[in-house]
Amino acid sequence: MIVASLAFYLFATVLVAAAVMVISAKNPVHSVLFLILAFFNAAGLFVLLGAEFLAMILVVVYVGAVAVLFLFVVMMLDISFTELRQGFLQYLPLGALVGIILLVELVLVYGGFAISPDVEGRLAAPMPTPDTVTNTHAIGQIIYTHYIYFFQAAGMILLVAMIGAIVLTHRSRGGVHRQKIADQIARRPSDSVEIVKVPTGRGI
Amino acid sequence: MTDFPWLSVVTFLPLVGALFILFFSRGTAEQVARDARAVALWVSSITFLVSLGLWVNFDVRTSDFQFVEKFVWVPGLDLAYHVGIDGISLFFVLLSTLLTVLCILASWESIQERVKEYMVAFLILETLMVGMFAALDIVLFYVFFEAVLIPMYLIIGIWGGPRRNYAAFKFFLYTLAGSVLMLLAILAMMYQSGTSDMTRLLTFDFAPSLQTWLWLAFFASFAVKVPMWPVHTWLPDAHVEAPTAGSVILAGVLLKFGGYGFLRFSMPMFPLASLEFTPLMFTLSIIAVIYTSLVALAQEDMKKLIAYSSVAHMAFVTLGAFAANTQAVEGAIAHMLSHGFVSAALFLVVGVVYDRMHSREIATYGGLVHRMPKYALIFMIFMMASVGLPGTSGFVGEVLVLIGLFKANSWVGAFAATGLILGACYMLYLYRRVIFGQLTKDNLKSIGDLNMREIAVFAPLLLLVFWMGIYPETFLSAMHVSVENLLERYHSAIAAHGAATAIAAR
Amino acid sequence: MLEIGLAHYLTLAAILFTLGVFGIFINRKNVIIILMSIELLLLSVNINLVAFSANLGDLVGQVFSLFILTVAAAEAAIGLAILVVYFRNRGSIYVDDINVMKG
Amino acid sequence: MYAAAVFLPFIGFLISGAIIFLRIAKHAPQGGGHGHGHDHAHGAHAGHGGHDDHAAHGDPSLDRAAQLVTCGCMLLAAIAAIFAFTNVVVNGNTGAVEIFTWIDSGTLELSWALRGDTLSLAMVLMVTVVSSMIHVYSVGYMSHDSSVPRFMCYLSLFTFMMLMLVTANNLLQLFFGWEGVGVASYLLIGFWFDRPSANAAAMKAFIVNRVGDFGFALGIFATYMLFDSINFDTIFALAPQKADAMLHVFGKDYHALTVICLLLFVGAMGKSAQLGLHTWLPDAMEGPTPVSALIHAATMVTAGVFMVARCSPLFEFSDTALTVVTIVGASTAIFAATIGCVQNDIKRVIAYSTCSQLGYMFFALGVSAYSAGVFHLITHAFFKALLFLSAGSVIHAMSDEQDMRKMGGLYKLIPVTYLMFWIGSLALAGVWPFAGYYSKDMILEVAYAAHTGVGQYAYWMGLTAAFLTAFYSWRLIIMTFHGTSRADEHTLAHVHESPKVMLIPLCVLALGAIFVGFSTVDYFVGEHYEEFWGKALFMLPTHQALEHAHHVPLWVKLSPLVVGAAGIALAYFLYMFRPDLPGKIAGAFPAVYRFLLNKWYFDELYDAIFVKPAFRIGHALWKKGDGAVIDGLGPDGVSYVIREASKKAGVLQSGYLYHYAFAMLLGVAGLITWFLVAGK
Amino acid sequence: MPIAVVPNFALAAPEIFLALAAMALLVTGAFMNERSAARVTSYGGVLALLVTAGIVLSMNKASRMTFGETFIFDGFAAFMKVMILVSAAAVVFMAKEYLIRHEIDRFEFPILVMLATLGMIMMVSANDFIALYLGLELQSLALYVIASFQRDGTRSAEAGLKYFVLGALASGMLLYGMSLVYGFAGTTGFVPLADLFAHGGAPTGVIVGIVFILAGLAFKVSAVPFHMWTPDVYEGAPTPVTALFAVAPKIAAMGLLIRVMVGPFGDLGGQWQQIVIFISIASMILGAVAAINQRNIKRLMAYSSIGNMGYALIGLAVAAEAADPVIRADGIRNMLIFLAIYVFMNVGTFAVILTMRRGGRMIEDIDGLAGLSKTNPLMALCLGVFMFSMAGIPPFAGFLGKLYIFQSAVQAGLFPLAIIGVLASVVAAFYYIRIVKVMYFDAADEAFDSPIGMEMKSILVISFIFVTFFILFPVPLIAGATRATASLLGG
Repeated sequence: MIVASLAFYLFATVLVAAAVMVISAKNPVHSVLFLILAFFNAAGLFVLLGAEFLAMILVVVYVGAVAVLFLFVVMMLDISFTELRQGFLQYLPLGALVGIILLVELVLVYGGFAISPDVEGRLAAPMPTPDTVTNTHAIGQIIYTHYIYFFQAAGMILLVAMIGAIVLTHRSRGGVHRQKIADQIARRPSDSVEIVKVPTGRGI
Repeated sequence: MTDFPWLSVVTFLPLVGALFILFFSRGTAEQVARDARAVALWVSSITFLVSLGLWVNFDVRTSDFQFVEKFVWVPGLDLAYHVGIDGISLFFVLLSTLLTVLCILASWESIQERVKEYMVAFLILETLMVGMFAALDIVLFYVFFEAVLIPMYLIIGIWGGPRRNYAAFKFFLYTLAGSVLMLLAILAMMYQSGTSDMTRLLTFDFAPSLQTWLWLAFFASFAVKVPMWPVHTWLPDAHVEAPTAGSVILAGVLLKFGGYGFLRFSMPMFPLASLEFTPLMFTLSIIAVIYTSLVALAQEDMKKLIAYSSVAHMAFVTLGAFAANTQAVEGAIAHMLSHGFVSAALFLVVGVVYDRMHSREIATYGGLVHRMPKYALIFMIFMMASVGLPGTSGFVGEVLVLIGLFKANSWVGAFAATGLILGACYMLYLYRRVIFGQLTKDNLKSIGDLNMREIAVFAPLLLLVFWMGIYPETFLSAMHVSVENLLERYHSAIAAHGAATAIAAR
Repeated sequence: MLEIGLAHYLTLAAILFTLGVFGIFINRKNVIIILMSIELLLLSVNINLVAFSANLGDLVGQVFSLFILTVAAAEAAIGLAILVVYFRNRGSIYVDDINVMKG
Repeated sequence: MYAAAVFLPFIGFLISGAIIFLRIAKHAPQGGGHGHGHDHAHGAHAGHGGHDDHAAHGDPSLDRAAQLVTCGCMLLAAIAAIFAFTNVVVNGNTGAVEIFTWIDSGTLELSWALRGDTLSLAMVLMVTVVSSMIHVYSVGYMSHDSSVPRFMCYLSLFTFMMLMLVTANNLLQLFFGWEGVGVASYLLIGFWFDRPSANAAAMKAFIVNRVGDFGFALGIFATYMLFDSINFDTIFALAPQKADAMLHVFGKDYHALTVICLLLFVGAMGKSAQLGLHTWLPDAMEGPTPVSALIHAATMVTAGVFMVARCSPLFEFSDTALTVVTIVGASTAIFAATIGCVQNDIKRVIAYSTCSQLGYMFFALGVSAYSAGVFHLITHAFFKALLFLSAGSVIHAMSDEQDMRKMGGLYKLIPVTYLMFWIGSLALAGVWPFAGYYSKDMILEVAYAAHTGVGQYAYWMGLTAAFLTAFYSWRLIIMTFHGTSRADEHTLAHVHESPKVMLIPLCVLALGAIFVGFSTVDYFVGEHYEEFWGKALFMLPTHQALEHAHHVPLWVKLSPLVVGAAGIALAYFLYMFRPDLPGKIAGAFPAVYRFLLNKWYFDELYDAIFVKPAFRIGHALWKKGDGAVIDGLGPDGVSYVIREASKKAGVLQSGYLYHYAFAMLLGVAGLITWFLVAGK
Repeated sequence: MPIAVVPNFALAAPEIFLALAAMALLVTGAFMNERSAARVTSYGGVLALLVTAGIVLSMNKASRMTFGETFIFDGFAAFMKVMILVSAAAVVFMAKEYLIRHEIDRFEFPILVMLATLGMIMMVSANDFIALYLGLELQSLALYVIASFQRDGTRSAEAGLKYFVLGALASGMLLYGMSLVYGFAGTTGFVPLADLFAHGGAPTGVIVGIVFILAGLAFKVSAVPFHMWTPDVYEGAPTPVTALFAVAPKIAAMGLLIRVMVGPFGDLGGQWQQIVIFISIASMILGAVAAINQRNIKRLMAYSSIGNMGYALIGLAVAAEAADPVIRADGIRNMLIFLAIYVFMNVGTFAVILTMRRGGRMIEDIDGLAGLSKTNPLMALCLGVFMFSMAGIPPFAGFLGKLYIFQSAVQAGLFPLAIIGVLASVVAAFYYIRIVKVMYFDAADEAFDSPIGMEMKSILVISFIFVTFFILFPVPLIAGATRATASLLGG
């Protein structure tokens, strides 16, 4: 128990610290790296909560893909970091005040936390005991059956993301020769060959 | 002929004419303009003639609504196309149809740009005006009441003077602001009574506390329309900038919406609140009479002067309506009619010289009688009618209002009667500066007198001014029963409430 | 204190959420950091959901969280794409520069 | 017959009106410059009025037609009036004519109708006769004017309105005529619309009259409030019942009839130019002289007297009202007479004289001697019209000169006019046996015989005024006709006696001024009083001034004659024999002289307290009230505020992402806070 | 837990069809040559959207659920879906010409619109928070992309960026709220939530969650204070995209808002009514006031839509008042009527804005309309009618919309809301009629490019006819809205 508590505090502390660094680091590359750190710690928390699958996904998908994507873009955009202006503290007091009020309110809400009665009866997917079914298995079992609709919808979202990314960033660069198969096949003699009758004695 | 849909024909004939002009005029700009004028004149004249049929077939012995037509329109809200007229609204319908003809005639030459649109706007305006006076469904009423803003806004804005934008916006927003509150009141009334049928609303007893609010909301709308002090300032601006015919309609008919509204809605539907607010109405109207008369005295612009005089004159209407006795109420209606003739005519009078000189500044003129004796005569007659000279229509309304008002409250009557003096001051002063004196200004030396068309515009108004001044019974007799009915309703509701509170007190 | 309950997680999530929001409006430097702040926001929600899920013994929270991760990935992709487009046009990603349109 | 007398002038008006437009049509303006008949000379002829020889611009045949029609109608009307008068007064028929309903609203039922009692018919007779004479006179007087038909037309209109006034059967119809004559007077005073002074005078006349009408109208309303009717028959019949009634007006209960009578009397004051509301009358002399004769001497200005007499059944029940009438009348009589003594304009002298004479009539009414007042009204109509027309003849002769200081020595040049002036002045001064003697004497006697305080006041004031009247009358005659001429030669060369068409009416009126008095005195105020008046006038049995007047001490009877003679003598002394004295006297009392010359500064006073402030307030209300306050707080202010708010909103919409995000955060935080703090 | 029975896919037929059609067109577009691909996907997209609408109309409108109660199809969903689909189709139809002129006529555009629309119709059928979230994100992501579709334009990119960042923040708030509700109630399904709150009480956590959810959804309907993105994005996005923003997502988000607020949280109305009233008032006022200074017509329309959403929210505020079920139902019904009319007016207006081209360049300045009444009277007439209608002047449709909304407010006794609403409408009328002024009163500028495309003309005519003559035949729409409401509330 102690171990779990200590682990929680460790992860939580690092998570918060990393999050603070994400938003305050001067160099965006550092920010991304702190973000990755934050994700790792969050994954640790997930494990503590028994959500191994999500923890794994977080590391694999987030750290492996998303965060790296961030890093990639940061590098690609080639920003001279020294020029970045500092306006950070200007609005801090007011912002901090509002943020802290919000935080306090949220925490207050948790103080009054009480799970509503008869929650058992309403649960859509009660957690199976880990002894019989693993977390991953359990999720897998419902996600393709019960939640097929969500699953498909998520697919559509990814499709949109794909189309979107292509539409926005894909450019056919000029000066690069490529095969255009459809054009090549559709080509007809009349498109490219011009038959010119040259009257004798006049030249072209 | 009772099956003949008189009212709908009168209401929608102009609209048909407007559509006809809109879709069937082809050719060069000149041809289109000529056709538009002709069609508009024909349509409005026929409409006027048909509307005379209303009068001919009108039964003066009953206070019921006549020529009633009713078709359910929106079942959910219980809205209906429900029209009909009684002795109070009859003449306003006729006034609208008559003035439209005159307006079209008066614009024959002065409007040279976008003639087609102009005529369409006027014909649509006529439909809306007639519809407003004929509506017996409160939402239908509101639709017509409010829709009038559109053509009028365009008329002021397109064909108006140099500050037309300001004036058009002021007119539009001011009146809109007033009437949206009325819309809320209408909705509240419908919710309370469960109907939008005015014939039923007229006899529905709203709770006294609610009446106060409803009355105030309706007041917001009608007071702006009338217009009452201190919400009158849109009127001078709108009048000054509007083209002649626009001012004519504005003064001749649109201002009557307010007076008509007080009589049709505020008094019979909220009698208790009306009684409660009578001192307010009196105070504001009295201020209007004196205040605007003094302001009129200081004017340098002819139209503005007449516009201010309209405010003062319409204050008599509100005074009369809320004096709540036979003479005052009949006087208020008669005064509205008379004001419809006279102020319309006065704006036409200004329009005549404006067409020639393109100035409304009083200082531009002087000594016009030398070149324009006919004009001077006509101006004189309408000026005297405006001043309320006995024998003209202005007198009948004014004296009836005052006589009733004096009976209701002698102080108010006395203050209102100062309008007799002040009105004479500013009108005579205007007349003197424009018409009399030597003709010294060079550009006036070739100004021409009225032509036949202009005389034709004034002739019916002249006739009416004297007719109504000398034999007003023609008009009064038709409204007697309806007015009595209105007052009966008003006083009995107040008496019933008095009795109820007396019992409660016991 | 040592007993780690739901409230601990929720508080942590609230702190993260606040930091995420903070990151969005306190940041004057760089749009990418804003995008990262959004990731923090979503992370806080995930922590919330997983904590609730564990607490309630209900898998729905985790499933929800899973979909949020999916969407977040898609969102990041599109966000970065838009950012690239923006950078190509303006040659800058200073937050202060993003105000051609205002009023 | 009766209706013919009333409506013939109207027909004349209509026809001559049509002629005006025929003329305009014939001389339709072509280009600039002199177009039609209304053109007047500029420059040298400016202010030349009726005599500029622009006849060329008129159309002689149409002018002639207009003159013939209007005069013909008037003469016929006068004849008809004589028959009607005989029919009613002598034969005792009821002359009432009902025409048609006018206004019918609730209990207010009015008809157009002609009232047929002695008072009406006497007035009709007087009006038609005097008016027809003046019509004829005008043919000559206005012969050189460029708008003859218009003048004739206005005259006829006026006559018709006056007839409507005197024949009214209800208060509102009376008011119709009342205002109608006001308009006609306005038109006629401003007849020479080229002259700014004429236009100003016309306006002033109308507006001052309107002030009176304001009171009159309130009086009518109060009457209706009390009696539920304003028909004369009804209210007169009910008046005794309501003698002690109280009326709740102006927040209090007042004695009903007092209120009504005082209000009505305000109207009479306006129309009859009584003290306070008299200022328009002298200015009205801007009109052509026949107008002054007809309107501002013989008829219209006496409408107030007529009205009070007409309403005698009401006034009788209000001692307060009668007292007020007496005081106002007496004060006006003396006040106007003082001013008359120093004026230099020939017409203004007569105008103030008129004002003064009207004062006499009123205080006669005030002591309940209605018949005496009306009697003086009738006689005065003749001799004052005569005086005015004679003055017109003088002016005509002097090429439109009105200032007596530029006249003198005319009696040889225009002897007939001189004679007429004498007759008129003798009548005015109340010298036996001229008409004025009978009526004025009677008035002073009834005032004395009233045996009341105000009666004594009226008597003494009247007596003093009689002295002054005689004085200024002969001052006028002497300054105009005697001594050496002070006119320039050019003018003097043109002096000529008026044509016959002007002299004949003068003679007719002179006959009236001589004979009307003693031939009718018995009927009006004498032994045939009862049978003559019938029920037209009403006196309470307790009001015995008229009866007592026949029994006053001899000195009272003689005193008017004595003071008249004294006045004449003084005038001769000062102006004939010691023409240097008046200037010296004036120099000795400069303040008094200026005070009188400036007409007690009434005009200046009104200008300062009414006219100028009205314009100033109007301007202030317009610019400051409407412009700054109402528009400023209202539409313009609101739109300004909204536009400013719009700008602020635009500033908030800064374009910065972090501001937007912050707004969202604020929104959420705010909503949650609201919920947590207040929402529960 | 039991293995779920095979779900009833038929209820999701419109979604499935649209998704398939989108993918089919995507494939088609990818393999065709660029020029014709754009045309094919454009017309194909319009067709697919309209067919989807047809499918919706043909379905049984009884209220039924599927996918484990996470998806609901009822009359309300059908009503909203038809509005969304038709307006999206209209926008795609109109967009073609614009896209060609701006050389962004890429075949992906119609597909992205279709996918966004798919997200929208999923939103209005959502019966579970996860379904709601996924639908919303599908819509949002597609919209982020098309907002920056003109990728060579600074403005478009900026619009996309702003929309994206703020949208993501809003999603975060929404999610946070959902997580709270889930945690405190133990479920994400609307049906069990409704059961849970049937007695009216709820833990504070749920209420705070509702506030967050409201904030997130308020962002989507651009209600104050979550509106800040709207003007900038409207201005920056390509005009057809702006047109889309003004209609379809607004309808969807409103539908979602109604679904969520009167569904699971319906019985907590007393708790959140204040919030809705607040954002409604704030939106009406800001929409009216802030627009006055605008010179850019797209920005103006942005503020106009903010204001209009404020009016629509009145209906929701009324629906929160659960005292009288009839009034409650009327509130929602009147809101639907209002929205339908709003759609027509906006589509028509944007059709005009899309034709504002001079010398090949788009005109966005309001003054560019100067003298339109002379250069193109019919278009001026149409725009004039739309403006008067938006200002709520009878006899145009917009008047009836406002009439119905205010009727509800008055019936529910929400007088402050009603009074502020009508006064704000007066202020708003100022800028609407200012456009009329520019067209009719001002001196004529150069004429716009002509001819106008057939697409624009037909859309313009249809909206014009609707807006003008709606007052004569309001019954079909009212009846439809009544049925939709009944099906929503009847269960």
